[in-house]
Amino acid sequence: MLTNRRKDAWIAAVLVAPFLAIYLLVFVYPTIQMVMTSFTDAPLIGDGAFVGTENYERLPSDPRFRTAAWNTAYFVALTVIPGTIVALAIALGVSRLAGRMQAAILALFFLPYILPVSVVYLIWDWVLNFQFGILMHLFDLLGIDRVPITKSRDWFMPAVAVVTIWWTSGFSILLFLAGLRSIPPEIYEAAELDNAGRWTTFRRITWPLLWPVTSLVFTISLISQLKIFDQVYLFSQGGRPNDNLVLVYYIFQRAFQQNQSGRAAAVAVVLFILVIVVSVLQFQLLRLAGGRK
Amino acid sequence: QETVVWWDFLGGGDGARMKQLIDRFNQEHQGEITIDATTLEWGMPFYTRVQTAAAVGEAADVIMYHASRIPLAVEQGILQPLTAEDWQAMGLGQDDYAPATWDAVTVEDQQYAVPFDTHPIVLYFNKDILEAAGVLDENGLPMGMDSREGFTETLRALKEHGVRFPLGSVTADGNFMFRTIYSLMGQQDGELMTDGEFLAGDNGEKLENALSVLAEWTDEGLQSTYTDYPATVALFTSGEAAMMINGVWEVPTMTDLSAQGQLFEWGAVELPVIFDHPSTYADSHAFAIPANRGREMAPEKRAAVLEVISWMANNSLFWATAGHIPAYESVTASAEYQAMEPNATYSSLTQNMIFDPRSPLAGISGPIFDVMSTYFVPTLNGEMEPAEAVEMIRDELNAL
Amino acid sequence: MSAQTLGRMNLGAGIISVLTLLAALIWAFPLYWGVISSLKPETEVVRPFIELWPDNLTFEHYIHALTATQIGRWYVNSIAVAVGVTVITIISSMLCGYALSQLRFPGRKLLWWLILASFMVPTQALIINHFVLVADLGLLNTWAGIMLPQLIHPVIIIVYKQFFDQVPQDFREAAVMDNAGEFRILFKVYLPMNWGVTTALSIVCFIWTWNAFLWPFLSVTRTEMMTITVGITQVSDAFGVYYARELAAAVLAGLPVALAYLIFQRKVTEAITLSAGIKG
Amino acid sequence: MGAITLDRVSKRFGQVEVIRELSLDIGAGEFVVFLGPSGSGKTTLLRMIAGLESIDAGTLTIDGQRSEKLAPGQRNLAMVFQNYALYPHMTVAQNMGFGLRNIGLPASTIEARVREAARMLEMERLLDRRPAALSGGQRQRVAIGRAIVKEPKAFLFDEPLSNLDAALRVRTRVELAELHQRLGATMIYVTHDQTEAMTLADRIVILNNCRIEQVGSPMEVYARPASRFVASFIGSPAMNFLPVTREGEGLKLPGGGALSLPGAPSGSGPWELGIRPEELRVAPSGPLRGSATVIERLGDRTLLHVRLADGTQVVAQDSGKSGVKVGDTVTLAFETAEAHLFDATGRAVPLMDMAA
Amino acid sequence: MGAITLDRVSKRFGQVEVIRELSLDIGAGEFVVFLGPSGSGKTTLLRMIAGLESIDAGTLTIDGQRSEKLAPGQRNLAMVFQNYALYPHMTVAQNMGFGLRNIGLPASTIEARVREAARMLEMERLLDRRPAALSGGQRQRVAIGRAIVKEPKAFLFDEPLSNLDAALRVRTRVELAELHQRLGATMIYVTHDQTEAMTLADRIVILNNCRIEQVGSPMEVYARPASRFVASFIGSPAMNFLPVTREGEGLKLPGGGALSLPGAPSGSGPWELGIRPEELRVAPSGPLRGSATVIERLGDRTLLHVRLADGTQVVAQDSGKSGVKVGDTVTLAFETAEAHLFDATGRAVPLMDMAA
Ligand SMILES: Nc1ncnc2c1ncn2[C@@H]1O[C@H](COP(=O)(O)OP(=O)(O)OP(=O)(O)O)[C@@H](O)[C@H]1O
Ligand SMILES: Nc1ncnc2c1ncn2[C@@H]1O[C@H](COP(=O)(O)OP(=O)(O)OP(=O)(O)O)[C@@H](O)[C@H]1O
Ligand SMILES: [Mg+2]
Ligand SMILES: [Mg+2]
Repeated sequence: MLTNRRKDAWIAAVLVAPFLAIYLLVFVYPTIQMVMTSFTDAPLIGDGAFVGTENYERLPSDPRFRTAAWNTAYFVALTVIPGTIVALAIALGVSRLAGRMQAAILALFFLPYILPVSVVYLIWDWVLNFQFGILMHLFDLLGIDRVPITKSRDWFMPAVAVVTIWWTSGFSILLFLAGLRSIPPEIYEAAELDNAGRWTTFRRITWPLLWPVTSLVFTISLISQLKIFDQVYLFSQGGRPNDNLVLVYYIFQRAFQQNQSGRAAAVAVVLFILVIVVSVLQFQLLRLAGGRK
Repeated sequence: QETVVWWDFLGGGDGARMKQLIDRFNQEHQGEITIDATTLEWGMPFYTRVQTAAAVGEAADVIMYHASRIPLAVEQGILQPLTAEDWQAMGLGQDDYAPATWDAVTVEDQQYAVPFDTHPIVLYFNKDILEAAGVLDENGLPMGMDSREGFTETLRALKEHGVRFPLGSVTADGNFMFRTIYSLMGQQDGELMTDGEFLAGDNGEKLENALSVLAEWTDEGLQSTYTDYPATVALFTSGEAAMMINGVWEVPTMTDLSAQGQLFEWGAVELPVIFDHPSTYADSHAFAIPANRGREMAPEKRAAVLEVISWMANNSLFWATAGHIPAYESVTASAEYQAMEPNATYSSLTQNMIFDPRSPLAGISGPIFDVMSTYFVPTLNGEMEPAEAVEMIRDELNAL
Repeated sequence: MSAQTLGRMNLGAGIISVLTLLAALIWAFPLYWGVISSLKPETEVVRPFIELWPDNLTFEHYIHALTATQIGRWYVNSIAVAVGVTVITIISSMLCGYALSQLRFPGRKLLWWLILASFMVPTQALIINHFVLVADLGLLNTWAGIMLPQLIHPVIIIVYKQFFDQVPQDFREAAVMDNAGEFRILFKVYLPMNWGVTTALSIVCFIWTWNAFLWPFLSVTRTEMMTITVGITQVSDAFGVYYARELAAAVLAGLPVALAYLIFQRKVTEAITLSAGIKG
Repeated sequence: MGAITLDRVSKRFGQVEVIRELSLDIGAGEFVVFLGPSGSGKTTLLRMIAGLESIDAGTLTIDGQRSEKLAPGQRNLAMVFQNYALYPHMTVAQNMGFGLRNIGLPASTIEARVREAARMLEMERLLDRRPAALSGGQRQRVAIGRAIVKEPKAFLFDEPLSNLDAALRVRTRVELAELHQRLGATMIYVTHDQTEAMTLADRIVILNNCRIEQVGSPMEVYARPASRFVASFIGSPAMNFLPVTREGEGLKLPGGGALSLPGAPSGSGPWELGIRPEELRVAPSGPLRGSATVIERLGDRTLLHVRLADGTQVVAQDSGKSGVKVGDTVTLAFETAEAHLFDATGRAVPLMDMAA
Repeated sequence: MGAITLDRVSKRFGQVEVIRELSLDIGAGEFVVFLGPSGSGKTTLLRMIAGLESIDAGTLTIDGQRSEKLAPGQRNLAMVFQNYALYPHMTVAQNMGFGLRNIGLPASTIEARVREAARMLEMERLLDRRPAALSGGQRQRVAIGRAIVKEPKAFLFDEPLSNLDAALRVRTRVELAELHQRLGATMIYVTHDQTEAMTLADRIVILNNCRIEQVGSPMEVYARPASRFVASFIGSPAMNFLPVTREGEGLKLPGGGALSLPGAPSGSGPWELGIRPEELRVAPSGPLRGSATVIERLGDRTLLHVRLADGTQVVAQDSGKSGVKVGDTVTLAFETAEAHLFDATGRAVPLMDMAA
């Protein structure tokens, strides 16, 4: 196309400017600041003295940091793979339905995803309430002992994980459904004519063709669960042993409760790098795994 | 016309009383001063918010503060000291307060807040049930209030009588249980901090004793487990729990329900003596003026704030209907106050009150409080051995 | 494979459908339970039975939440912030996406990579410096302050770029032959050609912002400036110790987005799939 | 092998009955083409035979076996889909072997059959490729290969050429015809392209509105269309239709001309007279007269678009060297034997062909 | 109005020079078709004229004005795109008026011109519809209408019919021809369909590999192709090519036959002899002999695929009623005057047409 490069560049500059300004202010600048803060002993507001890499050196021997890292990993393990499986199963079920029925059922599964986390918390806190929660009434009916689900140490993280899966699956379900819909129906008809049974069809047709979506869902949930904070924070109201301590929570405590931004920033940098490394790595891994199939 | 922005954390029945007080103040000061009040989530959320807000100059003009937390606040530079002129302007002074109360707001000879009340915890009981179970004595008080064995017997009797929870405890909330446990430590003269060391000597054992009693009750099914604050109140008021350990601030809830005819006969007494002698943990609500970073307070505003505090002190008799014990002695000395029920029933405990250690590490949601309450929930609900909990607590406290 | 008739296959499919339906009902039950509980009188809420329908339906908790608390004010805050973020994000992303898609300019590749890379970055790690930044700008406790760090959604740019990429080049050329300049092409041809994309992106952007918790929770220290998602869990005078009131507030907080979703269901699903299509 | 009989089969989608009591016999080894416009039910019929759509009433017999209740896989038919429906994640060999694996044939048999089919279709080099790495024509061949290895009772094709470009379509058409001659298998082929139908079919089944309009060999349907629909659908450029009424012993033509036709059918019409363009020639005298509006030179022949006096447009075919120019007045003649007459309902009316 | 001259224009994409010193004169009011296979540069050339691609060297003159540096909007040409590029959010009227609004014409003028164009194209009823509510043919007309209202110096079409189905394509082709007659405007039309080119063009420009192979009227390129490429590209079914060598005074044909040809060109070949299928007829005796492998009956004519003794395949055209069956041995004859001879480079070699 006949274009005038200089004029294009000017127009582009005007078009890109608003975003770029926000991007620099809200993203690039704070990132640089974060790294710089992590080398100081700054409080939340105000400057601190340069302390070199001290904040980083303390991390390996900081039991709370270790707990936070461990709990984060635990939470990721509890949510990512189970969440992916749950979403896939639901999507497979929903994809068999048609028309309005499908839309309605999908809406039921998806609705939690669009709710604010605080609403999710209030609802589940009520459902799981040890005295009045409906789940406990159900346990009573079934003759199971009541379990103080969000209050006990063993159940806390799994409970938050279940709520998280319930809350976020809608998104993965949609992606899986889109993936399933993009498999042409003729492929299934061809398989039917090829005498493939239900299981063969799933294993040899659906699963391999869905692999790109599966790995996408996996990646997205891995990245987002590494950044877990909201649910854990809300469910820990009332004080908890360290079983609630995840990385972002730890950053929050150090910076906002203990007024130690320097130390918090060091953890933030670690988290920052962790998320990037993990997402890049696993994206590559999944691609390899998919490619070999 | 001044607007005084006010933050507190009064959520329950006392919150409603405070609203009435504020409304009255606003009415009496129409055209001069308006209080613009909000109530934030109690505990860590409240203090985190105050702390960050003050750091960026966004805190309220006057805030309610736990006296126990004042040393920490002073260290963080969150509060403005009250000058002699301030006291004068308010018409209040050292003489108006009990020495312990005065000390609680003083750090290095400098006052940082105006005490408003002291608020211990008490034992609420359901007279109807206790009577039916035969554990109500001739004075209409629960039996077995003088020993561990005695009180446990009372609980067992209630259990046998078919009561679901003889004792309602806020076992799901370590923050709350700090009060009960600290009280029980006090009954053994236990101390948290001695010469900068935590749980030194036999103090650890005393903490363990305190935890054991409660854990034992849980084991025997005498106490509600994993119960959060509203559930505890609901269990008691619905008759599922025969007794309840809770703050005096729940008194208005009971009186209100009684007034509506929706409640049984009830009473409140000082905590039972489980160990050596009576002792009850108490803290004090006080009014403080935040040191808003980078924001100078105008003299007019300060005058208005002082007027608010002073007015509140002078009208704290009404606050007593919220269960609390007013800090202003001319109020507690009044005949009206002396006649109030059920306050009179537990007024004896004022002599047995103990406060937090005076340290920046102490106080509601302070580091000590935080560490300890963290381990209470698993211990009180049978997930963790008291000895183990004491061990963890000692380690973590000493790492602070 | 064993003998299998059409009829038996249909039966199998039917069982799966019924199971799916059951699963959906169980899945959505907590929502139902939350709503129903908020419609019961407080005394009924704590009754130790499963009661799927209230004996006495009451709206008292809603009335309380709406009249006796600041929830109205939080609504205004939430709406202002969500609308503000949506408008600014959509406009800036649209312009940027258009430039990336249709214009050749120095630094285009670099910018594109930056945007793609910022996907992976956890904004949660930046909370400290966002707080400092917003405090320095004096924007804490203002709508602008709540909005500022939320103004970046690289996904939206990417979706826009892809959308513009997909518009057949012919339209652009037809417009050029028709003497239209760059801005006319964008605003008169490309955008109106498919408002659907903009609507869908606006709706999800609105929902995301409405639902945001961490940043509004940190950046607002005054109750009257809170968004509703933060307010209902951070301010206690609102509800006291009443379960049903809390649930009523929760329902009120979730209602706008839930309604938005139910009305624009197709758009929302479209936008979600759009926004994910690129990450793979 | 592979005779297929449909006996009064019906099909409904929800409330709508789409196919109603349709019967059809297909002989073993026959190449039958379903031809019809879009929405005429060709695909539906084919899928009913394949088992991909259920048959609501009536019977389907394949090779003497009642089959309407059998699962698709059990009917032992092979289908080639319009977009081929190759499994994108499998190699060509895996694609072809998938159906055989599912019925548990030993690997060596599968291998042998796949090789054999690949040899026959000259695509041995492609066996290890994925479909994405194939051209349209190659994919088409893989799809046919996948059908061949199953050694099915019949092959079903649903517009298998419609995704190919024009040149390839012609080439593949010829290959398909040769394949049919070689295999001698029953083939059912769906298309809406009349050239494909004419060139491939042993018999053409012409569908319209989900009903059979005519069944017959290509020349039959071309030369003796049973209805106006068949006549208009077959042949390119399409047959001209002229509204006619009786006049005395003959027919009155539009634009004033008349056709003496001693043995014209009884009744007074109105009818439509159908004449194919290739039967309309420029002649010194004739019953039709009009002016040429557009001249299309195709090289070997020339199409004359002629507007008759009353405005009716007709197309006539002239030789490649035609001298007619736009605006010229031309007279057109035709053999009455080659004309067709249709009544108001579109049914063909026999014209006495001894006349004229 | 609207003479267009390209003088030694060149175009490169990155490193690749695509068009090299190409010259072409298009007269005012002429209908010129660019014909060629995919990738032959038709679109590129058209877009260079339109201004959508820059011209790297050479000059473009439109109506006597040097235009290669003008912006597309300033050349006052109108283009009809392959998929019409109608703005989906505007009504038909808005679509047509958009270009006029952009140059700031008063609303009344726009309105008038749009009405006039709509009247001419018989789509006044459609003016308030959106493109989505139009059929393919109607969209096509709107696209043309959008071009007409601009009163351009020339119309440029890039395969405007390729998205229409076969029947509609034929109809629209005729409409386009009529429109050209009515407007008398210069039109440049790109297609790879030889039928379209033959039927529409005043002159055809045949492109291959981005070079001009031949420019001429339809009958010229059909009857006297300048190269083997042109010969093979024009005519359907395609011309048969037979490798021949000199033998005495004549030519030796594949399969053993010989062609006596007194005035055959000098040199010994090898050449290729080109004969169109329609010139090859079944005859009692003739120079070619082979067996029929596939018979394609098209109704009015029949295509015979014949394999000669040496394996060469040729296609011959017989009448619709041909009695030849697969496997029959047929003898084919042709008029030498209709045969073409091409040398090894593909250039046409004149055959003495007094011979034979
Ligand atoms: N799944 C379905 N639900 C409802 N109606 C259908 C369905 N499939 C086909 N039909 C209807 O059945 C009729 C026949 O459709 P079919 O697909 O068999 O036509 P076709 O001849 O194959 O057309 P095409 O040439 O467009 O492929 C049409 O009227 C169509 O609308
Ligand atoms: N933007 C471009 N960049 C590089 N090469 C191009 C570009 N556009 C076209 N070409 C090359 O120029 C040559 C001519 O392409 P053009 O599109 O003009 O062919 P065409 O005759 O229109 O083909 P078709 O019939 O497929 O439309 C081709 O070899 C093509 O690969
Ligand atoms: Mg079909
Ligand atoms: Mg092209």
